[in-house]
Amino acid sequence: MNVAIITFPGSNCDQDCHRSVELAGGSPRYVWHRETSLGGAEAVIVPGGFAHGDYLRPGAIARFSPIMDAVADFARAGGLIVGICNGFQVLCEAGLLPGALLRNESLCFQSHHCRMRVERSDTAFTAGYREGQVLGIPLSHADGNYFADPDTLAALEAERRVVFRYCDARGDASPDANPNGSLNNIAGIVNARGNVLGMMPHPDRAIEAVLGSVDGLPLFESLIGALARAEVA
Amino acid sequence: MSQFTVEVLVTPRPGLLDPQGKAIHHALSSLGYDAVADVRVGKAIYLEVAAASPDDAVERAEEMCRKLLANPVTEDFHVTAAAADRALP
Amino acid sequence: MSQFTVEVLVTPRPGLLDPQGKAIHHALSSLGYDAVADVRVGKAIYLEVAAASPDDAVERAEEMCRKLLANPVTEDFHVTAAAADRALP
Amino acid sequence: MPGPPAGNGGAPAGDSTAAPAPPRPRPGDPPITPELVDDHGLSPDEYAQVRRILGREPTFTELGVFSAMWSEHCGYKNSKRLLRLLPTQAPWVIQGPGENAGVIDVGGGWALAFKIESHNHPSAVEPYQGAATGIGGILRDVFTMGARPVATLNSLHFGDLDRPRVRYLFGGVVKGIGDYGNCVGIPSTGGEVYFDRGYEDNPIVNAMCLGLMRTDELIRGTAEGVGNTLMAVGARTGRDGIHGATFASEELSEGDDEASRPQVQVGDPFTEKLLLEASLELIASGHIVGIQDMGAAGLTSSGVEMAGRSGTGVEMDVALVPVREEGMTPYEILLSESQERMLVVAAAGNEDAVREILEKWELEAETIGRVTATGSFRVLEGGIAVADIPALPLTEGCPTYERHGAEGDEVRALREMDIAPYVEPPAGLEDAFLRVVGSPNVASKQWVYEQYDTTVRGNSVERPGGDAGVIRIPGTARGVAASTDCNGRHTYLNPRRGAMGAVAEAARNVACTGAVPMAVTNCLNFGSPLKPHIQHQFREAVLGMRDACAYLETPVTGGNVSFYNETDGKAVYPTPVIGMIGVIDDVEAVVRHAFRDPGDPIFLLGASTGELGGSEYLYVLHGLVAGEPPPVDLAAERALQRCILAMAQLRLLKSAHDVAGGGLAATLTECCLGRPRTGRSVGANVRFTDPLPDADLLFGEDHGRVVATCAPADEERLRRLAADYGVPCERIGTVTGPGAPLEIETESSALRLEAETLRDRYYGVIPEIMN
Ligand SMILES: Nc1ncnc2c1ncn2[C@@H]1O[C@H](COP(=O)(O)OP(=O)(O)O)[C@@H](O)[C@H]1O
Ligand SMILES: [Mg+2]
Repeated sequence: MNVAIITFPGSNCDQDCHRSVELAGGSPRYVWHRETSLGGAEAVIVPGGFAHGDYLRPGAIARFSPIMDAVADFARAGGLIVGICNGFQVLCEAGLLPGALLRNESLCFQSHHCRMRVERSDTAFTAGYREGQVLGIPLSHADGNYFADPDTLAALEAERRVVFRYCDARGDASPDANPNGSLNNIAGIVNARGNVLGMMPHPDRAIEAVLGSVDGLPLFESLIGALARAEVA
Repeated sequence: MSQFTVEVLVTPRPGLLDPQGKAIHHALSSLGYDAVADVRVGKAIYLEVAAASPDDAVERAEEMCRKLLANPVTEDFHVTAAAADRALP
Repeated sequence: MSQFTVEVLVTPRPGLLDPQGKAIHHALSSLGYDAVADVRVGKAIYLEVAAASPDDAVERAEEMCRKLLANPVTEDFHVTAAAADRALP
Repeated sequence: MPGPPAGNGGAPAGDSTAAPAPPRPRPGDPPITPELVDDHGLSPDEYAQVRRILGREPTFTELGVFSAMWSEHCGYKNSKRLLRLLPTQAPWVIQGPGENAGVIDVGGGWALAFKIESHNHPSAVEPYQGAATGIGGILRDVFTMGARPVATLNSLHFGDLDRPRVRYLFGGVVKGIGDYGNCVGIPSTGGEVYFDRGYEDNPIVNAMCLGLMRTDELIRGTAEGVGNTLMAVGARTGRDGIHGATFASEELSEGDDEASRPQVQVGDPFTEKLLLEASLELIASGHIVGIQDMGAAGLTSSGVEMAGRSGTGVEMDVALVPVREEGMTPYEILLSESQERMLVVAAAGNEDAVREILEKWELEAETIGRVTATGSFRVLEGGIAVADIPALPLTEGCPTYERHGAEGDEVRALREMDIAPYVEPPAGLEDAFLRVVGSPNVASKQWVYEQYDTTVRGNSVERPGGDAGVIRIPGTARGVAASTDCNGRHTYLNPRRGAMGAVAEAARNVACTGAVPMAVTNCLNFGSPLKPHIQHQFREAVLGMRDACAYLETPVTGGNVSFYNETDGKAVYPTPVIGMIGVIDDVEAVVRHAFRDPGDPIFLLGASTGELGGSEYLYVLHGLVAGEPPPVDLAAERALQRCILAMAQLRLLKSAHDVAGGGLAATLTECCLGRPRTGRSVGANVRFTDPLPDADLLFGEDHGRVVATCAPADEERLRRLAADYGVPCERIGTVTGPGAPLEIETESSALRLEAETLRDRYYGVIPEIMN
């Protein structure tokens, strides 16, 4: 299961994603942003970090990297893509996901564990979770405040495209559980077709018990599982 | 072709929550500046650009805004050929 | 007293490194905008402020700049009573 | 933006057998007057020595070079002799003091490079950029050794938070550290923050970095091989921080902000990230023989030091250095402290290969000179000599001074003051308890460390919030622990004890996680070394550090001295910050500070003596900085730490937490509250039979103590082990249920502290002040 991990100058979670894919049984491969082909990858991860320093706006410069045309083609062809943190920002800037990620309401960089609720277990990315399951995983960003215009937001909710929502220990998506001001406590969404996922928290940092959580691993296992099923089919 | 300094102002779209503006407003209030009713924060980008005329310079900059400098989901932009006293800092 | 919209432009002091400007310049170049010779990035702050006159509004805003809005060590500021088309976004 | 000028005569002049032309003054150079010499921080005697070394008058450019190299910052003229007293050797030390960073063998074929550095002065002027560039500098010191940075720590000391200026500095520094380190993608694993009026005008901002490499990947900052090529790599040179090295060596005076403006350097963490990746790739490529950060005194110190270390010379042409601004003079180019730059020595013929690697990372590399056999630091401008100085005297020939000084009267009076009248809590024990726990010094630093990325790159086993951070060595089970410590109040009252205490506490913090303390880096933050009472403080602190490091077998592999932390004659507390490194074989065995399960017995290991001198208690309740700070019994400290390590190795411990600032009150609170967000708090039932007065017992900051728990079934084994190590071990209580109160009974009082109350105090105070 060949998974491309796109690395931009300034990416710094590429290694975390690499290890996550490995632990989930896939074969990760780094793809440098200047390349123009995904080299036969069956899925794509756009990792976290500060592509181009996040100068101007997070993801704004990265979306013009040569590889992004191939990523867009891959998305159009229905390929599975996961953008985590900065990767989510890049996908939004590239128009592969709707909305934008604004500065955290606190105006501070925030790095801590958060809880999020799995809203759907019927996506290629979340089959390994139960619907309503509460995950504890780290987040780490300055610009994670999800925004979309009212129509887009309504569509996201109506089409059940919100996949993860910040919540408290009991699973309530309360305002207190919202770390950054995201509309509707949104932590992760998919595109209309359901093949592109973007999320701010870091499943790639929750893959080993010794580091505090394994709640992120099923996401990568789900992804690899979906690829395996596609292959059989 | 001559050189122009173009001022690009990128501002949060109306209605959009502006946490920076809110924070500054709050800080100003606590410093006693009660006369301030609202604050919005955007970016000021100065481009030194070669163009045929001021209009041409503005046009080029507007294209850059649509492509890169502003995010259409959240930001508006306003471009002017900057006055001399606002030349590239 | 009436309401004024004041535009405050805060820019990095000359000579100081402006990493944002550098990155944007680089990005514009690689998008093919070769006509751009330099880029500097600052902040645009819009204040809605009650004052006796445009001059009074500017004066008040300048005081806020000295106190809070600009960092005197690294930034310069420039205040104008904004034109209508640049009213508070 | 100007690039390197064309048609400047190309590379430096080739070899010729005739003696090279001596440098001449450039048009526009100011004449060398006694005032100018004085402005450059050189005494008349030192200037005479400059003339002896050169055999002539220096040019203005040369004066600048001497001034920078013989500044306190580069030359260590007031500290070098004393620093020689520090223990620096052990079988596991690969690189001791003198390089960009110290290096130790951490086992399994891995080496750890680590170093701490100050950015106090820049942070006082511009907290955000000052702190950011401090992180940038310390990262470069580590990755130029060939090591990949894996963690940072920071030690911060500020004035009291009721001052708006202090809040501004604190907020800016934390944001600066966070924004820079987060962008580069290096997790922060720990640090400390102190607040005390002793730091009101002069914050202490020290940054530490840890980096890992295979033991055979070490590269040094040398300029070996005559004919090899000098290349300037990374960001362009601007007029930033010209004479920063001298600036860092001078006292700040009121109203300096204006004058200091041009010296502010702006950090570019994105370029740093590229430089980090490019440098590691360069080093691995074998195309280069040496690399060094252009840090303090930029191109000058890097060129001179690289030549000095290898006994070669260097020749460079400043006209070839890529610059950011037009019309820069050789003086400015040589002394600029623009950030994110490196000096690289490429093996001759490999220049293109070097350039190719840098291009991949979108960075520039320009040939600016070469390594010579002349032993001199020769600088040209478009082929014309502007400086030519023997390299070795610039480094080794820096005049050094050793002064003994004497204790200040004011501090002696405070130290000798009778604190007995202040021991009784004025408004009862519970009030005192809550005020100590709610003091910003004791309270959680969550507000700080949640602005730092603590989990990036997936190896953070123990994040900030415990005793020491622990980072796993990628791909192994092995881990490295690190802690920074210095209680400035203790070092103020008694620098020798305070410094010993800092070493002891740092080692104890590391040992509490189950890691064996191995080595130390230190950052010595003091006032003006020209003042007798500061000389005394410095000497005493170094001696205390020497004794403790020798006894605990944690040699010093490097560090940094920052003098002149004064404003208008008022110096900071002497602040010798200790950065301690430890190693643990298996990170699965890491011990954490939080109590875990109801029913677990709680032990106090080590003896209580009730030391309230210099305590948080006296400061918070009485505004006092007085009394003798806690003594350090090195033998007892070592026994305690070895005992804890043995217990950890046998996996007997369910928790361990050291006792330090705020005493047992702070320790027990933290043990009960556990970690913010993920942890759940538990209660405890504690009963002391010790006859010490309540305040001594609960708030005393006696060294050599740890609060530990184990499973009920392991109680006897734990007691026996403690006895084997000769460590006092008293069962003081039992862990109770989630959300239960902390109940404490002493011979004379009983306290019941609700979990909610403790949580509000401990977590609430700093956010409340800062938001
Ligand atoms: N500036 C900081 N940066 C990162 N972590 C910090 C900082 N200050 C404190 N911490 C973390 O908070 C915890 C408590 O710090 P401190 O009170 O100094 O503990 P101790 O007294 O045990 O050394 C430690 O884990 C420490 O690493
Ligand atoms: Mg400490």
